[in-house]
Amino acid sequence: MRHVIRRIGIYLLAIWAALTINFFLPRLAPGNPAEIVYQRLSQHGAVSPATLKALEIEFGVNTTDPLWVQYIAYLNNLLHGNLGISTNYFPNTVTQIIGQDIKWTLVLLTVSVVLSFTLGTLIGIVVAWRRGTALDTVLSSVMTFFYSILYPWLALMAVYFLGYTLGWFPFADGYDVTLTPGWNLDFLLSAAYHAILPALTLIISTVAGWMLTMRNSMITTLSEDYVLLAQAKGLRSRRVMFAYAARNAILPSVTGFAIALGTVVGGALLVEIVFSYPGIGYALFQAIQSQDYSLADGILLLIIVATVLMNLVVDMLYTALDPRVRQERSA
Amino acid sequence: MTRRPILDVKHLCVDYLAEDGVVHAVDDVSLTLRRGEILGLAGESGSGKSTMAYAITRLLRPPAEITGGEVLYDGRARANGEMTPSVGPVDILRLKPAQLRAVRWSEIAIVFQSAMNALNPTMTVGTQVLDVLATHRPEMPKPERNARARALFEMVGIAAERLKSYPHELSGGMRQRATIAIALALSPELIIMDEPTTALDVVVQREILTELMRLRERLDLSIIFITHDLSLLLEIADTVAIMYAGRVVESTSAHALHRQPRHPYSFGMLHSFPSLRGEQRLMTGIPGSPPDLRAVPAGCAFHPRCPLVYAPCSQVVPALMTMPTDSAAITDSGEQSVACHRYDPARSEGKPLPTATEMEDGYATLSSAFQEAGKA
Amino acid sequence: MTSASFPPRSRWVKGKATLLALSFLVVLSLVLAACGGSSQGKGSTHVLTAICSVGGSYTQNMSPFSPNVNCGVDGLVYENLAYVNGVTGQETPMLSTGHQFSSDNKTLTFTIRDGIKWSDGQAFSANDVAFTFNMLKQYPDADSGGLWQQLSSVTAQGASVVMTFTNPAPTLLPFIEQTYIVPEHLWSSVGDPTKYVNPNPVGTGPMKLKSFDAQVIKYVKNPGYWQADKVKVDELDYPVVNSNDTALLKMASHQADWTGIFSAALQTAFVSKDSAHNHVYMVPVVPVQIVPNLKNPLLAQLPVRQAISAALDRTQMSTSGEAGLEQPASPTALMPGQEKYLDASYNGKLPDFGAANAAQAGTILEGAGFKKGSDGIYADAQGHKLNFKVTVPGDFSDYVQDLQIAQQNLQAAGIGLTLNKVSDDDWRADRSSHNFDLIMTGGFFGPTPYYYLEPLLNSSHISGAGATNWAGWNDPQTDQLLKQYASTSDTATQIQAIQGLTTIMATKLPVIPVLDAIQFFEYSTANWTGWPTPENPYAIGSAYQLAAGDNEQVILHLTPA
Amino acid sequence: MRQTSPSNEIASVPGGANRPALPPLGRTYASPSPFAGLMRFLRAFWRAVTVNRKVMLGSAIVGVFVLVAIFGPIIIRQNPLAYTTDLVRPPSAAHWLGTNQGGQDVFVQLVVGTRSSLSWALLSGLMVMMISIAVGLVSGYAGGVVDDILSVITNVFLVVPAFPLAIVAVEYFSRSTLTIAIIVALTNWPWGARVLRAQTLSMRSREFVTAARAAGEHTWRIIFLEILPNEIAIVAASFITTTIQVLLAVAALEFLGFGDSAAISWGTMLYDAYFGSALFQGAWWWFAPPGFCIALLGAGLALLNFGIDEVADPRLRQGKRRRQRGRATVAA
Amino acid sequence: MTMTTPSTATPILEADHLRKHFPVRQFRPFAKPQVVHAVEDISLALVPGRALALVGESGSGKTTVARMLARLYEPTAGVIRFRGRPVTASRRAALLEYRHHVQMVFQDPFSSLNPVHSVRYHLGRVLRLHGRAHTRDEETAQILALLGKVSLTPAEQFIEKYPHQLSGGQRQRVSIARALAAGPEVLLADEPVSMLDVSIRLGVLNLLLRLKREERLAVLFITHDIASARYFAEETLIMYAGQSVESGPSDAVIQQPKHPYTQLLISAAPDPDRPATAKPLPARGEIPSLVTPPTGCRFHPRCPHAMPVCRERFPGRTELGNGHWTHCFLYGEGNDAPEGPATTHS
Repeated sequence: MRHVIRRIGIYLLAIWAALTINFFLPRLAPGNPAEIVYQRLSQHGAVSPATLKALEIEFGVNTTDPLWVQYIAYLNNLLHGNLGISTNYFPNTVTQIIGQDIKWTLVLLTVSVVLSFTLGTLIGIVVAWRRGTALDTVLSSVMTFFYSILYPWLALMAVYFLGYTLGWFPFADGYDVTLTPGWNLDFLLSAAYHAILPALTLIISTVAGWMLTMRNSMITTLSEDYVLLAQAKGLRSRRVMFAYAARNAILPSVTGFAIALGTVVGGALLVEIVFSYPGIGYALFQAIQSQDYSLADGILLLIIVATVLMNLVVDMLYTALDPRVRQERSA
Repeated sequence: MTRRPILDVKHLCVDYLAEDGVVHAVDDVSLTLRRGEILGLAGESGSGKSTMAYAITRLLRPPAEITGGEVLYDGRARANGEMTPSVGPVDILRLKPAQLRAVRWSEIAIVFQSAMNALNPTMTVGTQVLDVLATHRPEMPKPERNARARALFEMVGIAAERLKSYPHELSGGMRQRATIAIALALSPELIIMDEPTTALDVVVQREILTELMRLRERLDLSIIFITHDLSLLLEIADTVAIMYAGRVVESTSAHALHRQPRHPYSFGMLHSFPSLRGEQRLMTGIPGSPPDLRAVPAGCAFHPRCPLVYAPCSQVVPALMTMPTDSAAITDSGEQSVACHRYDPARSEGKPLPTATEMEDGYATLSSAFQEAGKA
Repeated sequence: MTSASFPPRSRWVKGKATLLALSFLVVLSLVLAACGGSSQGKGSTHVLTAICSVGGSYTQNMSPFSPNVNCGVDGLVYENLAYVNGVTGQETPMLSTGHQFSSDNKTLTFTIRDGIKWSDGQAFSANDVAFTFNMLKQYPDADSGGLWQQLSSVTAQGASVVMTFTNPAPTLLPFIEQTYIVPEHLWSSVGDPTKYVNPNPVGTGPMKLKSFDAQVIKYVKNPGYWQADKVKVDELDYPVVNSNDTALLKMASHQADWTGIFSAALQTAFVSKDSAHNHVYMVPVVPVQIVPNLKNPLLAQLPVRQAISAALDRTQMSTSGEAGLEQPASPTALMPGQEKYLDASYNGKLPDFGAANAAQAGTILEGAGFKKGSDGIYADAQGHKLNFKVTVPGDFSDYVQDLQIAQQNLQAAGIGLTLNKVSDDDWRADRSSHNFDLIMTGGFFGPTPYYYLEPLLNSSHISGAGATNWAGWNDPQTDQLLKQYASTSDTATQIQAIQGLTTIMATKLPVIPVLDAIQFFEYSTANWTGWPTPENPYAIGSAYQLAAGDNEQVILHLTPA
Repeated sequence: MRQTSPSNEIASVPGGANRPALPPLGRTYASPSPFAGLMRFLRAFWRAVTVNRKVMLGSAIVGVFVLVAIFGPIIIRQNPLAYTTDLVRPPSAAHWLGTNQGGQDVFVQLVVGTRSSLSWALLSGLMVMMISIAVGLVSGYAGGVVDDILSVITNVFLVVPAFPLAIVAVEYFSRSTLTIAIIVALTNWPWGARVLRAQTLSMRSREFVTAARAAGEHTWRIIFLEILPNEIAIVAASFITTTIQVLLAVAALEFLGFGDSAAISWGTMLYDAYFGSALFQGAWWWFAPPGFCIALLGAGLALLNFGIDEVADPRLRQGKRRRQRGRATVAA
Repeated sequence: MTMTTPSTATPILEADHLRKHFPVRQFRPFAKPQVVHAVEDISLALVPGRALALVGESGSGKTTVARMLARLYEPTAGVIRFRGRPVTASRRAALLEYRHHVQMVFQDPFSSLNPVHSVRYHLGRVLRLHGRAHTRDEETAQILALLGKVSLTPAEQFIEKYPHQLSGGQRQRVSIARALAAGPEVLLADEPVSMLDVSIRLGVLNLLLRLKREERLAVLFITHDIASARYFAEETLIMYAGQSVESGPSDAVIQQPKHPYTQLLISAAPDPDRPATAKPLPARGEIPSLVTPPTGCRFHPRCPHAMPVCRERFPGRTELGNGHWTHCFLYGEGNDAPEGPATTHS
């Protein structure tokens, strides 16, 4: 448990660091984003005092307050869930926009990340177990190529060939827009059907990493004495493969999983662009394109916090998986 | 009293496929273990003793490969005919995977050197015991299995509550006891122990050995005990085989070996352990280093370090031969085999059988020759 | 366990599991595909699918005065007093039946159409019109046309609305006509209309909101519409797409009927996929131009601007940079079809710039005393080299490509050009504050070229926050001509003024026109017919509405195929 | 990457013998004369490259790209941005990989773009390597409070998602590859630092380090001349991994239009192709090559990486399976 | 061959009441800091030309003692005296000067040489650090001499070799040569042969014996093998869980062990010559945790003769004559009570 508390401490620090980066980015940047936002808002008419105040705090303009006062005000704003006002979707707030888009990203990512991890890990286990066979050679080579494939490239190919040319899958939208969103079967099936291609490409581009990691880890584990002993004990292959070898080999993968989450969240952006899939990543891209700084910052913050939270979950998982961490090494 | 052999290893060969050719890790090794006895296998690093353990249990992994020989195992006849209906010995190397799995552990168990590495760190030791029972005794009801696990732990001197512990929560000694408990789970006939106590401190080592000797009496176990510590082996083993560079150079009863080691290497080894008692004298040891298996000297692999070396040694590999009967007067228990040309009437070139004095003086000369070379 | 049976059995089990998993996936895909396929059918209601927003999810903004208003609100829910066709300049009365300027052009009276109802059943009246304009006075944010800078009062008088101006303002008419009218009974209490989300919009237009979702906005036919018999569109869906390519794919596969996006692949990826149904109709609207900063002493010299203009390969820019969709501009900055604004000397034919001519550029420069340096760049007698930076928004990829071509053209003519790629906002800010050497930009659009020329050339727009005379063109003759146009409602006098202005454009090059910007418009006749065509340009067809009311006109003309 | 002696042959002491992580690369480190040193280096380099099939293949792929990056633009001598009137033409003798929307030669762009893509990837890889070496070694060697602080910083950076941060930062600062490279470097170092720290920690307890301390060796020499050379495998692995990361990240950002579109690189080529709707015009020759090159270079780097892993950890080596001569030797 | 005459010569290196506590690193800001009581009150003296064997099981603190003497660890308490003068300064120059006299040989020949450096580098660095070679030629000559001294011949063949090209015994010889390179008077040998193959152990041991004699080295010989202690060292000090339990001339300690722990240790050692009648002593329990060590004599939980007093305090030293002494209440209260409470723990 002490391990988890320690990790939580680190994550809190990470979140704090993220907040602070978010606070300082616009202040460090050359030029003054706040000016731009302010100008743009002014073009639409007089800015209300509250909006102005929020902007000033957000970007540190038109204020003689010392930095730390601004910082406190900024933190206070965040504490109240106030991420500012989107200029792009004015008068909607950043919180509203995020709230609207996040569910899509969350579902798509969770499903494909979990699937990819599971699939990659399973393939890695099997391939390591059958090391040196044709299966291993073929899969390892193919996966090495896919390991560093550029995601948008792969996705566009999928959109064009599987989606457009062959027409097997829809190539845009989160669901068939003629349907009414809600908890009805038609909509859910449609949403699932629309998620196949984005998820598939996401899985293909990430599965290689998990597979190769797991393969290496598994091979290393397979040479451990306890695996040899398990074989000597006459246990069934599957038992040896999973309970003895894979159970231990997966530990480094789990750590890697936590680290990779950030990358995966970043990948969401590309998925959503290429597949015209609704979600937070595309919103970030749009926000950047149109210099909607408050929205971009808000989403970045959210992504960091989400990554941190997922890391925490993975940490707990790790703790549950490894009794040595669970019980804390005593000196 | 000669008992029927339980394990008969004949002309076993194991090769390692290295990048630059084949390495003979075990080269034409034959051993016999009699029921209820302890066969000690002694040797230095690279002598092939651990490879033997893995070869007998068919646990070798690439790049190691068995390239010849037989491992004849003659277990007790099983009423349920699980393994083999015939009472005669079976060649473990020819068993089909399913048969092999049946032989493993219920007949032959193995204990590795490092218990830390031999126990699955993410599984309680109890589960690792129960695993064996669940696989091989599926008919046994669960409570009975649990009871068996508890009994096993108590048998090797660990409190039964420790079944719930993970390996890292146990001390080195307890871990090794736990692996022994796992080895005993199915009351196998034969246990192969690969340096089971080397990683432990002397006091713990002694405790475990004592325990082991007690269990062996009680359970009528046959044991192959592998170690580099010859002095320890002499205390516990019935018969001893000494390996050098993948071959057995001498095989005899522990008693005979202690009294009169025949092979110059055995002699040198025995005289490399400083003694706790008796007169203090400068010992010479064996000069030089054990050979690199990738470049084993021609002929007798030991000849560059041997005090008795003469012409044939660097040309012909000596075979392991039973000592001529006329020397039986000296060996009062069992037969004594040695792989040295000096004991082979056909090759001894008229030289007499080597004596302890000759070997001792030879080593002294050889040693100072090495020293001289050193000072030059 | 027997020795013989186990291994094969395990292999079988494994194989079976894999097979099972695979077949499950296949079945799942098929089921989903079937569902997806079946839902494509649209039944007996006639649904029009339009794409008018590329980029992210919708957030609800249904006030026509919001800067980020949702598609379909303008024109389909809310209407304006009259529609002015941007191509033909023809006027169609809508909520008004007509208007009348007083002789001093300081009073304008609209006659309001009778019998119109708001979609909630309440009657529409002149009071709503007066209310709307007075609301704009109260909330200047919403007055994007700056009407109240010249209005002094708006009052309802029976079925008429009377507007008075502080000075003659006939050029304000299109802005007044294009103002969306909102119901007083609902809007009198909403406060600032730019910040009002207006979740349940009530208008007079042909459609009314069916449902709002972040991914799709749906409208249905408004049965109480005053021209309901003309509306054949039962439902209008605006799905969101994230990229132009996606929009184009949807168009090509008839998942959408109507849009207005840029794509270099229009011909290959859209039109040629189904040339019977897939069409494009691009209306040139205003020139894209390279604006010189006339405060730069080099660029202030006419020969330099002429040399630059002469060196540009507008054909290459048209074909490579704009995929052949935009044509080279005329020196007069007039669009094809606007020949009536040409000076008589042009014989009614729009002049062109001709092919790129580096030699001619060199002659012009040498004639003006410039000498080519060893680096191949011309410099004046004082040694000031003709090296310029051209500012461009980095994400306007076609502009960037046009300018990369220009860079090579100018290089050949001895003029150095470097691209200064900036963000959109910096580009706008630099443009207004004359912080550039050269800048590439479009212009303003209106029913006559006046609405393009006035902001660009009037010396009163040189400075100030939203300055639009980006070049800094300060010419009394130009100002005089502009004033001549603005102070009369006599069309002939106005045409005369524009003729003078186009001559100035062509001869003095206050800005360098490059290409004719077009309003992109792609449509499919697979489901709907009656779209605007070159033969019947009743509106600018783009689903992205350029001027108020175009979309409404399109809806009124469409019939199911 | 940790190994304990698997064969127990030398084991008379708990813990087993910790072998060096890498079989030393021969005599690369001490060179009596410069020329002999060079020859030794070349020989050692050749041996290192041919030590393993994966390394061999990986170095071949990466080597080709490096050569193209260095010499390609010199040999080609053609302006990759030169516009022609041959628009969107399929591959032909005149244009080996066809032309794009601007009539620009795709092959020329591909060759010229190699330099930019590769050099940015390597540069950021280098930055990452240097940061992770500094943090990892200092943290691992110094221990105590220094280690605590550096570890916390490492862990914090470890969870910050690089890609979104890079996007936002690119917008705030400037749309240049340098910004991307810096951000990617700043967010990618913790992985290497963490591994290096762990390795240094274990190195520090190795007796040769203690021996150097007992001999009175300078601390900086211990860190950089005793410990660091033993971690070359990890340094190389982290360098290569980062290089792949950066290659992909820069390309992805350029694809989104956040790069410097005046410079030709694989990412900007993809950007042009994407916004020029290359795929939908059927212009595969415009779209496919840059993506393929990225994947191929990435695969080459990955192979190199896996190869190094195998060299460093013999257990990962592909077991050469000789057809068995009539004997069952399977362990399972 | 070792003469067991009691030492009359002046010790060159002495340790008085050395104590070492390592703080336990933990993440618990409000808890009381914990320490590992690795070494409690050890005193010893090293004499030129003679060896003292430090015998104990793993965790007995013997290596910690050696490292304190090598000044790799700073003692928590106690004094180290070199040639009668306390060694306290820890400035680099002073440390280097100290290390010039006191050198260490490590246990593991595989890890004590840096795999990336040649034999030349290993020896040359020490020579240069200690100012014994300034040019490359000087260095080469010195290295060749050192290699000859440790019987690595022909030395020219070894000078450019890398550790992986050497066998275990050769590596250990290089290690010894490295220690000699500083020209020390004291050699701290931490289990120098325990990781070597049996057949080559004696070679290395004999080399050390020769060096001890020829170079008049004062040797601290650390081992867990009591038989080697007898073979190599004139005197033996037995340690248990950080405490010294018995010391004296090696033969006396081994032939007539007084402390119950010494007796246990000897009875457990492999000994083929042990009379069949001699049953090994029963042992119970294991070496205790040094974070929370038992009070008093740390052996008392395992001691068959434990008395209540053993639990309360650590017995003082009882002289048994001829330099043989023990800390055990079986032989009286003992004088020379240890400094301060030896049993503090938290």
